[in-house]
Amino acid sequence: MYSEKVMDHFMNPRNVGTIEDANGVGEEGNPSCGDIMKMYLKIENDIIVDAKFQTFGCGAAIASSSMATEMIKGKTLEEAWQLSNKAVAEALDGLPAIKMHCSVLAEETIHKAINDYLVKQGREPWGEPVSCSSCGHDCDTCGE
Amino acid sequence: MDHAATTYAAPEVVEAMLPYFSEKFGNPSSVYSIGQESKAAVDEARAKVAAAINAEPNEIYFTAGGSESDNWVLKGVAFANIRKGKHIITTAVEHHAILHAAEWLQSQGFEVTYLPVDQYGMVSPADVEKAIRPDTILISVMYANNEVGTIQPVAEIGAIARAHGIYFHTDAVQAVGHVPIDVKAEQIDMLSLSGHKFYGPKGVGALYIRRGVRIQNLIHGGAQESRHRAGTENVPGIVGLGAAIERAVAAMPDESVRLAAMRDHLITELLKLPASHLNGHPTRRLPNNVNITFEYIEGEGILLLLNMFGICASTGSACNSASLEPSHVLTAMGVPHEIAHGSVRLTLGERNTEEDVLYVLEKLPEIIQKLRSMSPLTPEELR
Amino acid sequence: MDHAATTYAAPEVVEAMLPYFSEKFGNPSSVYSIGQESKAAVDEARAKVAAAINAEPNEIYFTAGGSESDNWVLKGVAFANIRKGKHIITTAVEHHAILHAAEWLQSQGFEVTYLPVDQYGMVSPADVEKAIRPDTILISVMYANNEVGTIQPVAEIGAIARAHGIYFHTDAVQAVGHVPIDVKAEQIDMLSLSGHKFYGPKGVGALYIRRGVRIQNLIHGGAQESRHRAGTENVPGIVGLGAAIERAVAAMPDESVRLAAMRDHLITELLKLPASHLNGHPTRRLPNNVNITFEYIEGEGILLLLNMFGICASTGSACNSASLEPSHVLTAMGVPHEIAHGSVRLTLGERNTEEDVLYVLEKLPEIIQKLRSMSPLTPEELR
Ligand SMILES: Cc1ncc(COP(=O)(O)O)c(C=O)c1O
Ligand SMILES: Cc1ncc(COP(=O)(O)O)c(C=O)c1O
Ligand code: FES
Ligand code: FES
Repeated sequence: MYSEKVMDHFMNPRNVGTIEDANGVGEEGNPSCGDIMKMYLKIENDIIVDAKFQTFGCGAAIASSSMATEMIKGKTLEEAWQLSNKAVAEALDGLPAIKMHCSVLAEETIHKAINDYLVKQGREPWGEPVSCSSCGHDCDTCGE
Repeated sequence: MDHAATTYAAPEVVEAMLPYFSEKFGNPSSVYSIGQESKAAVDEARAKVAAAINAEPNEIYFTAGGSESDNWVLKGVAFANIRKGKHIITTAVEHHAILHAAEWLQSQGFEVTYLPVDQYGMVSPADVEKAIRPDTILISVMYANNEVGTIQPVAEIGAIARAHGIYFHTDAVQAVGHVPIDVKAEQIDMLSLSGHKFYGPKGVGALYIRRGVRIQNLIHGGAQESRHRAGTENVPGIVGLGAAIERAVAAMPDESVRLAAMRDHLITELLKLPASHLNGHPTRRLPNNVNITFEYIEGEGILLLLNMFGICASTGSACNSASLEPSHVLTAMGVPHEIAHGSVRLTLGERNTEEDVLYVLEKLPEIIQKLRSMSPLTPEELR
Repeated sequence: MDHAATTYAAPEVVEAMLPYFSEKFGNPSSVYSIGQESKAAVDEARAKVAAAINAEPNEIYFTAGGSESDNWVLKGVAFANIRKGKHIITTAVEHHAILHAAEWLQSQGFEVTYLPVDQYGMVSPADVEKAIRPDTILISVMYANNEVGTIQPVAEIGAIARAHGIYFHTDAVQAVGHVPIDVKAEQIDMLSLSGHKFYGPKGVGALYIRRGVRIQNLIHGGAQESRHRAGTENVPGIVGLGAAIERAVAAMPDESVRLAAMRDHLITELLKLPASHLNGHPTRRLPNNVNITFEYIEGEGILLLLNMFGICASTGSACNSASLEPSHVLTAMGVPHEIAHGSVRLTLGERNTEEDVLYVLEKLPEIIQKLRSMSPLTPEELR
């Protein structure tokens, strides 16, 4: 059910761990399936110079965290904010429909971490995180 | 090690089925020679199934599997006994075939009591008795749980049901062929079983209905199965079911001891890992079932990594893998959601050896460690 | 020559199934490698079934056969559309799987109109239209009759149903694999089929449900078949069904011509016998169906004697052989009871040759003559 890319990022996840002096930290959990994702960002001049994650979740959640942290490293905050769950899923050569929300979780966690950084800087946060239903599925009926 | 989900059909079972696909393909309900060969084969299978649970052959009806048998019982008894009442007693830890059929009956105006279980997944016979009302028409309690392996106090519940004149059904899909069952001694009125849980074919099962039970049909139509279950008989499947059940019952005395020893070896060693807990009853459990929760991590990750090493396992029930909800069984046993997510079920089978056990014991701790090191929930000392 | 009752499974069909009993035995609903092989095989079979009737793969649900499919449609549509109404239209000549499910629904407060047929067993589309009421939720008319082979005006009825916004189901158990079917062109919303009518395995069938149709489940439980039909998938059976339907559809253009020629040869010659009548439509009939009534004698005698010569046949439908009532189909066509009893159905199959036809034409007249000479009803000139 998982692509080779997903399995690769699940088996050999990139960027696992924490960053001691992270200046943007985000944590997001999906109560419907009890998974939790945490991201640590090191941001300099609004550019993400390092990103790490810890994830409690399924294979898709771990692979999404790994891919998402890879994709935002070296990006500006604006670019990282624009990274959609669909882009993460596509970079993983797709996710099963019932697992799309795991990529949503990665997008939300990045938004949380960026806002954490902005708030710590005394700046305005950039708005509400996307909701779980943004991928066009409803968590209860994703099996369809 | 996922034999509770499904098994292969044993080679001798397939062998027994083969002639009924081709030269002996007749319709057992037809009156002439080629049909009669099939009929004799179906009757022989019926006798084998009956013998396995101490029923009479004419109390065995073939179905397309455990789910059909379960649905048949709930809906068939409900609609047939509506004059007596509309109340059904079951448990919170049944298979979804029972639970969802019961929910459907609720949508039709029936009332269902879902009995709780204790921390080991056991139903209390006293709770069963307390739940009985004048309008109770059916008590359905599974024989053994498919996720945690807990064996219910079936005989006690059977005695209570009989004393109150209420029908008692047990979903024995996980138990048949694995533990001895005697429908007479245990006062069971109806029992569901399914071929692919004991090295028989998929898509064929049976329902035992004690003579005299009032039950309507689920599948109406032709006069097959003494007019109780319509549809051209799946002759090869039925023959395979008969061969498989006979074989499983013959092997049971030795095989259950062998499996239980491996089971206990796995449990003892895995519980030595920190923050791990056994799910299900410590002693009253299926000989092949190991179900352990590892805190701070999620079951699917464990399964994927086990799979990399060629080990099949499950988290919750395989039937549920399309759903993202934590196991209703663990939830009913009071296991918190986050912890329920980290459960792994290993179910042993006839081709497993002590070598396989040692291999799991080599790989699984590494996997747990790897996933815990990635999890935000893991306490520092366990990383 | 009783291929409408059941067929053997073709050797290449059994061949295709075999690996799924043993090495590829995984549970398609489980997420890991061995299960994925089964899943791919099930999906491939689904695509083949869909292609055979011009449906989409996700509109095909596997069942345990024609009877389950028929019961599912009637009960599933009835309970799901109760807010719209409780009226169902079907015909007097349906298979018992439809008729008895409909009767059960009547016991639950639904109303059923059983449309009459003409002397050829045909339903009139005008009658269908006249029977429609504001509370009609389902029209179920079989594609081809299992006893007399009459092919119903399905496309016309489909158009009427669609125009009135009413679901249209057809029991195509006898038609699939024998005549071309296009659910889109014929505006069919649901269609039942069964593997063992076209050289596939017994105990496996399918229901096509057009996307968007409101229908409840018949077998509740696990999330199999996109949550619409619970039960561990009968993977070997499903693979066999897929292989068989693909094979039947590929063979159809030539095979239906070949069979129809043999059919017509049989009919022409047998009607030369005195006091014999064709049952069913002279042209709109299944290419393999011959159904003839011989006055003054009783069908079972004919069957027994044919059987002596190694010829299988049926009188009425094999499903009914446990019942002693004259065929409800012939009765609905206006054939008087005494005469209905003397009907014989011969249904040709792929292994039959012109030689078999000649053999029947040699034996059957003798048999008729022998029985007539014993019958008190036979007029002097026919003895
Ligand atoms: C028209 C028709 N419908 C339904 C059925 C039932 O199919 P099955 O025996 O596969 O359940 C049959 C076959 O007996 C049939 O001929
Ligand atoms: C306890 C229990 N009941 C019912 C079933 C359903 O059986 P089947 O998949 O054969 O329909 C299963 C198996 O999944 C089971 O474990
Ligand atoms: S983390 Fe729960 S499904 Fe992916
Ligand atoms: S399942 Fe939650 S967003 Fe798709």
